[in-house]
Amino acid sequence: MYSEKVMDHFQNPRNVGEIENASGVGTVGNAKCGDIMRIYLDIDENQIIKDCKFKTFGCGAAVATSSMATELVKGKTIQEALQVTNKAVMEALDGLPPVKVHCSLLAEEAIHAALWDYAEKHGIKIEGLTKPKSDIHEGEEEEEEEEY
Amino acid sequence: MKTRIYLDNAATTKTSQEVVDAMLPYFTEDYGNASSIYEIGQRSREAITKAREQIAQVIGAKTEEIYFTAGGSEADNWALKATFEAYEGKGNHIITTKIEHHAILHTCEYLEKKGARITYLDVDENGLVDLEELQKAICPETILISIMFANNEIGTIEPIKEIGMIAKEHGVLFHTDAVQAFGQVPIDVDDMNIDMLSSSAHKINGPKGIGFLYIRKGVKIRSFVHGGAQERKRRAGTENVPGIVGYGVAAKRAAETMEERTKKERELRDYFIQRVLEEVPYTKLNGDPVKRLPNNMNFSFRFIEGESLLIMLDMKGIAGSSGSACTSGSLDPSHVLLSIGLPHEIAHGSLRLTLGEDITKEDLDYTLEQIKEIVGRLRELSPLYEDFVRKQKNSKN
Amino acid sequence: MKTRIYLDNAATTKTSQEVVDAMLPYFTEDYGNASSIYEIGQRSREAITKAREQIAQVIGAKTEEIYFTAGGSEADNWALKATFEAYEGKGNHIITTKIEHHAILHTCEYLEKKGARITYLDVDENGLVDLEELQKAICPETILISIMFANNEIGTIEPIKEIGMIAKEHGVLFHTDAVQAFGQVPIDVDDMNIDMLSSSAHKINGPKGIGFLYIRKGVKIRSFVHGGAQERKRRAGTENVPGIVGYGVAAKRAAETMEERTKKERELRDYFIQRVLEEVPYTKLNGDPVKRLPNNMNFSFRFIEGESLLIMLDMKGIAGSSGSACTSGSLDPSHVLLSIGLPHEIAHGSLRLTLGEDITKEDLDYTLEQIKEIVGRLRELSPLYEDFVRKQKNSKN
Ligand SMILES: Cc1ncc(COP(=O)(O)O)c(C=O)c1O
Ligand SMILES: Cc1ncc(COP(=O)(O)O)c(C=O)c1O
Ligand code: FES
Ligand code: FES
Repeated sequence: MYSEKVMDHFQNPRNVGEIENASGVGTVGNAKCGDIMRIYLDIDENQIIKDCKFKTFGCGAAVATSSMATELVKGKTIQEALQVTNKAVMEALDGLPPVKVHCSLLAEEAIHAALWDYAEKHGIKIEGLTKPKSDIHEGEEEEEEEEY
Repeated sequence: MKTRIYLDNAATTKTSQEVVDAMLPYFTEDYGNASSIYEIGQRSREAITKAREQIAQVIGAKTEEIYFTAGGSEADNWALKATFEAYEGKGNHIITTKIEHHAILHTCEYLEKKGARITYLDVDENGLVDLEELQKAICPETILISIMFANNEIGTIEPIKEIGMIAKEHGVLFHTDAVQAFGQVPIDVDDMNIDMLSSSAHKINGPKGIGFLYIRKGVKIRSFVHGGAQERKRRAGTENVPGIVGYGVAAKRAAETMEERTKKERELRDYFIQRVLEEVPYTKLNGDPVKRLPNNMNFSFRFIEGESLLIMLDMKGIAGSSGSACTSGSLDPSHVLLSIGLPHEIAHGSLRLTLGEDITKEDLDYTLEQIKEIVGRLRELSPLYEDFVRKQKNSKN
Repeated sequence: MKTRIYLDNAATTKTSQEVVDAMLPYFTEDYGNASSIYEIGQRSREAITKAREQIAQVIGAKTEEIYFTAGGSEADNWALKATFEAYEGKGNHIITTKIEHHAILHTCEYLEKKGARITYLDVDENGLVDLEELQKAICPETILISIMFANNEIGTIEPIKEIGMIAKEHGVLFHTDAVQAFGQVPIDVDDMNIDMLSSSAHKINGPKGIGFLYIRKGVKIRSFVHGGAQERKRRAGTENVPGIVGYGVAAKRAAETMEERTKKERELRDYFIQRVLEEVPYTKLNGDPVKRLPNNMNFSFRFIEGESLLIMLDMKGIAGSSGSACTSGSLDPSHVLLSIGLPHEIAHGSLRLTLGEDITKEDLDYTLEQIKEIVGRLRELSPLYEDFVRKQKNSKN
């Protein structure tokens, strides 16, 4: 069901944990499946993400995408981190099964939420970042609802 | 890693070698059409008759009251849809529960579109229906009560004899989905006033793709699959002779070994439940502790999510299943766990382990060690656990 | 006497050893639930995917258009009942023929009670539908044309491609019961504009109790068996993994051997037909002599009754079948033979022999000798024959 990369990141998740006094923390939940993800960012004065940690209550895909997302944003600038979309995370994991696409959205949203928290704490505005929803109801990838 | 410890026997079981051996001649030797006149077909017919007897005996039915289907789902669909059609002159009201299998629930939803009125009874925190609620729900339009014998997720055994009595007193038909109960607990359709009963072979070490619907003589029944004259003109389709033969042997075997097997299973079950509850903190047993299928164990581990737990157990060679439905095409948590009152996030962290005849105490000890370690690791990952620990710390300060 | 010459392959076939061997591991080793997440279930899932591919290929379909059922009857029931429900907004008219299998005809009768209007097309003396009649029958309320690919009794192959064209031109769905044709004649659902197609494994040396319904993508379809999320949420029930695997192997095998096998069968068939017509007086071939299934031979022997003939053949080790329906729960003679214009008493004296892959010329020679002798003996017994002979004598005088 899952690719080898997904299984690897699931079994050996990178960057698990908390950051004391983090620059930004974002927690998002997926209303669809009830899963929850939290991302901690440590951002330096040059707006570079020096460290990133996560905690996830969710399925295998949710754990793997969190792990991969933290890897992808580490060392990046804020602007670069904004480019880490769920599609980028999925690609880096060699894909996810269709019913699991929504799990990768959690990772994207959690990063955005953490960045939003950082921006609010520091009274700055990040170009291209809108206030993330804490509940994700994505419309895409929805299977056609038919009568049975 | 190859599965070493298979603890998902409520989903499906290994077909026992004895069953396979009994089936084999009907593939390549006695393969004739059981409805035909010639000698090779007659051998098929005799084999079907024998299987029907073996099965009827297990539930105290007459052989001609057993109708073979393609499995439990078809039997459930048939019982509900055909009763709704045959008794539309009497009424359109059906009573069932919130914790039925989807084969019942989705069929009920379908019938609602066709004009049926369905009462879905609540269950208590152990999964038991309330007999008074049932009594109150019955009205003159009630044509059928369909309540499962035992629940497939939490293992709770419903008070079937009492339900049968109530149904009889009110002159309402009683169907029970006994897919999980057949071969696991004693069933007597007369003593329990059961009018229809569904079962599926692959749950009792028989083959997949074969089941039956018991229909008491006298119940007006319509066909569900129309066509040829098989199954007393009630269920069309060339008979699945090997499947039927295998089912017969599996049923006979299940009945013969029931007492000893379930005694052993109950012991193992209770041993394991006790150890899990003692050794894994923040854990809850789901389902009734006593009125429970001998092979069912269902736990909620707080702060963690079921799929992750399942996959990690799988990597250790242990196959279980989860209340989390991420696996089955729907992302909603189990309707059964929600019905017994679990909050979403706790329902999500559930694990069902169901014993089979080969499972030993050592298997369970190994499984417990793995669960302890994995639950620990997943809690380290869990933001819910983090919040919980923080809150506890704060409240101590 | 043990059956030595099995000539009832249109009823059911021997499951080939290769098929059984492919099925076996899925009973006792890879028995996991295909919908589950763990590794042993995944092996089941992969096996199902492979079988789906093997089958889809035979008819030029996409894998996700193949939905497994318990057999041909369920597939037929599903196609008709679900189309009737899903398209009730468009109309209630279904066109079929008088010579369909009971799985279609009895389902149509059922639907008539639910408000469907059914046109049963006539066929000519060879069993062929008239395309002009079909055209004329189509009206704005027509939602479905269901015409069998090849007839199970007389072997006539219908002009499916032309029917598909007509259906397409009129924007009407086209279902074909290909239970007898699948694996015997080339089928291409796109080229032939087939929207739905039924098939059953046990007709092509696969196991009993498994079939499929092909449903073209885009066709609105409702479930027939409601419940779990199997078969893309369209057909509930734990997957019959061994059955599906066996079906896949049987389909692949049938496709690969089709050309050579049916060439040989056609030769044997025509050889036998010719000899019977030449050597047994007052005998008629039923069905089209050319547009005919390669393995089908159907004769009417005047003045005799089919059941007696069958039993006597059986005593000589030959298994065939009869248009006489004494065997199938009804005493009416075959509706197919009546539809092609046979009078009752001639329809009663019919014999269907259908070839399988092991049948040799020697087998047929032996069969012919037995037929000659038995038909002779039965005619000696027959008052009809006596009358006939007397009449002939008188007319000579
Ligand atoms: C033309 C035709 N349709 C449908 C069926 C029904 O198939 P099954 O008996 O596998 O349900 C058969 C065979 O019995 C058949 O020959
Ligand atoms: C209680 C219950 N009812 C019905 C079914 C459906 O049986 P099957 O999958 O054999 O159709 C199952 C198992 O899946 C079950 O556990
Ligand atoms: S995060 Fe909910 S199913 Fe994956
Ligand atoms: S005489 Fe026996 S069936 Fe007609």
